[in-house]
Amino acid sequence: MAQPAGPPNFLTASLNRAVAWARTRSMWPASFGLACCAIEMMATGAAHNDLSRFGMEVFRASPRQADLMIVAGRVSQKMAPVLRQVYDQMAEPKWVISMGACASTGGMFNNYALVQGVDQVVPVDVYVPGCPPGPQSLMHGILTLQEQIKAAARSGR
Amino acid sequence: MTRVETVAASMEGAVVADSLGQTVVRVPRESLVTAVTAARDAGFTMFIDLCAVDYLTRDPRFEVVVGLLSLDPPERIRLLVGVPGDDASVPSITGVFAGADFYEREAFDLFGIDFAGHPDLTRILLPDDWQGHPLRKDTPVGSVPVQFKEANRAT
Amino acid sequence: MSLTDYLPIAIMFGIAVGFSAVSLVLSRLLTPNNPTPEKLEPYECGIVPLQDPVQRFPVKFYLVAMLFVIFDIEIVFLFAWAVRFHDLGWYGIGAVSVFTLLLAETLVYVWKRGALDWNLARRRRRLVVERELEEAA
Amino acid sequence: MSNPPDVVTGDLEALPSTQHAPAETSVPPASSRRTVHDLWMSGTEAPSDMGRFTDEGAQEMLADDSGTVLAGQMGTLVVDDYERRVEPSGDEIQIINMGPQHPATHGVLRLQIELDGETIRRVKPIIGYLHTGMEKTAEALSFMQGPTNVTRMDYLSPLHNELCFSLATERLLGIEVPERADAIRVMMTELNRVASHLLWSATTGLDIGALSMMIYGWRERELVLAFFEKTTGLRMNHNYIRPGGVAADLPDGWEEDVDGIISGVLTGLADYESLLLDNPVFLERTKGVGVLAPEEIHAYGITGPLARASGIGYDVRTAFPYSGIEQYDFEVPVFSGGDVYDRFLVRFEEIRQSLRIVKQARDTMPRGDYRTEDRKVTPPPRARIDQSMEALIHHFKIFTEGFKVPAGETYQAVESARGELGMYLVSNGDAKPWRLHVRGPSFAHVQALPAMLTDSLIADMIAALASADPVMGDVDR
Repeated sequence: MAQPAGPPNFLTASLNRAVAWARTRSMWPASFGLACCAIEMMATGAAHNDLSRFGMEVFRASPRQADLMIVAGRVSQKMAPVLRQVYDQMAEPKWVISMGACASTGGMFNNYALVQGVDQVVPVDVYVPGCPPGPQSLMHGILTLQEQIKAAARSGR
Repeated sequence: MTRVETVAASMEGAVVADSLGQTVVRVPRESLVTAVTAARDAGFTMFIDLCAVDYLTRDPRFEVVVGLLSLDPPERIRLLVGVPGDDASVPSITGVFAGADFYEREAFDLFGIDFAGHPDLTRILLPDDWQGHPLRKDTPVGSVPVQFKEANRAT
Repeated sequence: MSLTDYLPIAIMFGIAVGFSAVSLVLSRLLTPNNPTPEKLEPYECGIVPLQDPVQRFPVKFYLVAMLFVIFDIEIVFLFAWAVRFHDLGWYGIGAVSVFTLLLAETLVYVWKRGALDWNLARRRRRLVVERELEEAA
Repeated sequence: MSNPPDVVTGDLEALPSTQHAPAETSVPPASSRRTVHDLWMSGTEAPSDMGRFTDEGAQEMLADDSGTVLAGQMGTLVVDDYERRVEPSGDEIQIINMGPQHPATHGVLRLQIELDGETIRRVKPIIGYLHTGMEKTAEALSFMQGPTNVTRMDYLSPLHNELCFSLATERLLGIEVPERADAIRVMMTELNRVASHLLWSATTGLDIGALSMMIYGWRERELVLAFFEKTTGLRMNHNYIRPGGVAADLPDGWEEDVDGIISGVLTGLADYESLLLDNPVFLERTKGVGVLAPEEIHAYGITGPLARASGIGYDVRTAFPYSGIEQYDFEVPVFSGGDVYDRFLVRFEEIRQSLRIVKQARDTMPRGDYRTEDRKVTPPPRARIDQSMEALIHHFKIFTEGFKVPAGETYQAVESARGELGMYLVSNGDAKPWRLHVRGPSFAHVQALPAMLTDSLIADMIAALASADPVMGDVDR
């Protein structure tokens, strides 16, 4: 966003906050389901504990229309460049949630095949613990990300 | 004489054994294709599994294990083929069972066993530029050392 | 028919243009804009494309586009009739039905020629053939 | 009944115990099309030359493939039933990627498709995007920790993986599991089959266009997952079925939960069947689509609902019964159409049959211990540790080094939701398995995709691919 010059006065600060409010209220996740966490991500999106309360129930397949990438599952060495390519093709502003232990740190598979933590490939904003994290913990991660965005807007980043 | 004995009898050098209740036929490497064809004609028509094992210090170092299944009287057979470590090559059975294609590519990818006669023997699970064959016993697990202890103190 | 009768149309037009103008300007102002080389590349499910996609699309796609245009324009002409169909009475219905019949005739021609059939069955699995014979018998 | 070591696998005790020294990651050097992403810490701006390409040039489909490779990609390797071979006109050929990140590939499967207009001429599946090296990790974990690793392979039916690993280990150990453990295992795995089929019908309904299936398909599955969470502690990846029995006994009041699941799933199933099975659009999309011939099923080793929809009634539960499943009576649904419609029918009927088994297991659940008495395998109850020194020694030994499994090799198969899930387990007398190979049913199904998908429209291909129910954890391991 064109960064208004000078300290955040009333006009530009409230614009920042308004834009941040608009962005957090309907972040569309890019469906990057890899392994077991993808099943829990789909369960979060389904009717029982649905994501549409946060305006996020529509999982955009193509990165062009998505502004949040939930890396749900273990990232193998063969998949890392693909993950990086999809991340690069997402439009700004974009955020990344690393869902589950395998995405965040390689989890229980400390071996040749997995990237030990997806932050070696893409910048991650929120790490959701769990293996797989339940729908409630994923939603908690999403709410934390929304707080993060609003806090960043308040501080005029 | 059960079907397994007829299958074994039709190949010289085949030895039938019993491993915890399951019939196992050890087959010399050269007559693997004839053994699989004989098994299929004897009724083991469904190809179930092909995998490799690395015994590291045993004389034929590698072992290719072919699992077949017959449906009407439900019965399983397991063919074991010893493969020496230096020239790890086995005749491919994709001619007999088309389903062995991916299994042989996986055995090649993770163990480095060459399957002579396979239509396109390339890596299947790892990217092409991967050095080495990870499931061999002399390859380390490849784990990143986890620095719990040496993590820098909060200065 | 003084000019004021056209006022509502002008307001409608103004709102339409205004809405699109505002949304375009706002998005131009607020959205960050840095086109990186990766973003300009075609999206191939995450795989980096080596050669750019084939430009020559098969003719079937073009054919379907033409068929759509024909039948879409037909509906536009029906609008003119639909607004005043009370006053036009039977004469109107006659004219429109001739018009529609002509177009229906083109649909039948196109159907018979097989332009709508996308999948020239080159491979009919034995199970499918057996099932159809079963159902026929 | 010891097997003669020299014939079967040679002298296994002589093999060195596998103490892998933790070594640096052997990061493969970069090559032409692939630069390995270096360590890049989050928060900082990404270095510009991040990994860009992925080097599977050799695995990709070539424009001029020929011979058996072409026949394999066109799916005519086993049964060639092309009525009219139409040579494609040169200019219209497109090879596109239905790649790893695609909503309709049910995971990170990559299909390279040669398109002749809208019709698919040939398909090449490329897998490996979820390869987690689980078989290598299994060699570094003890038998006690095995189920945690194995349960993450086929993440739609984790309990089947654990059951297969536990049965294989118990056969090598030569121990028997008490009746109650067997009955709990059968009931839990059948509930897992119900949950997996419900998820499959939801995602396949979504692929075919019945969006309400995706929204409501999960409703009944949550019932089953709630029971799993109550019993095993986790919704997925339970590590509940372990060598020697199950981890914990059933919670109090589990009978009412199971009754609730049975009635809930049956009413839900009735809704889905009325929604789908007579819907003309659904019939148009699924009849005669993605057909598999019996010869292909034999050649590719396809088992499970796919085989039973093409007339081959092979079910591991009836052919090679395990865990006392032969005492429950249930039918194996077999249809002969071989297309997506019959796969729906098979899976819906299997949900009913599994619920019948669950009902019988619930009514005749035997009393007794849920773990074997053999203290060498199962840890002693927590209270006993404070009282007896021997219990403390057993507890310590099991949880530090794990129990030693006598040398030998065995193949154990279980009927998972996707087909025959087999495990070839070799032990050299150590506390860690020497080799564990998992024969995933989806691996065979992915290999048979060209036979199902070629010469159909892209929309039909999506339906056929979804009906094969490939789970990539099962394929790539």
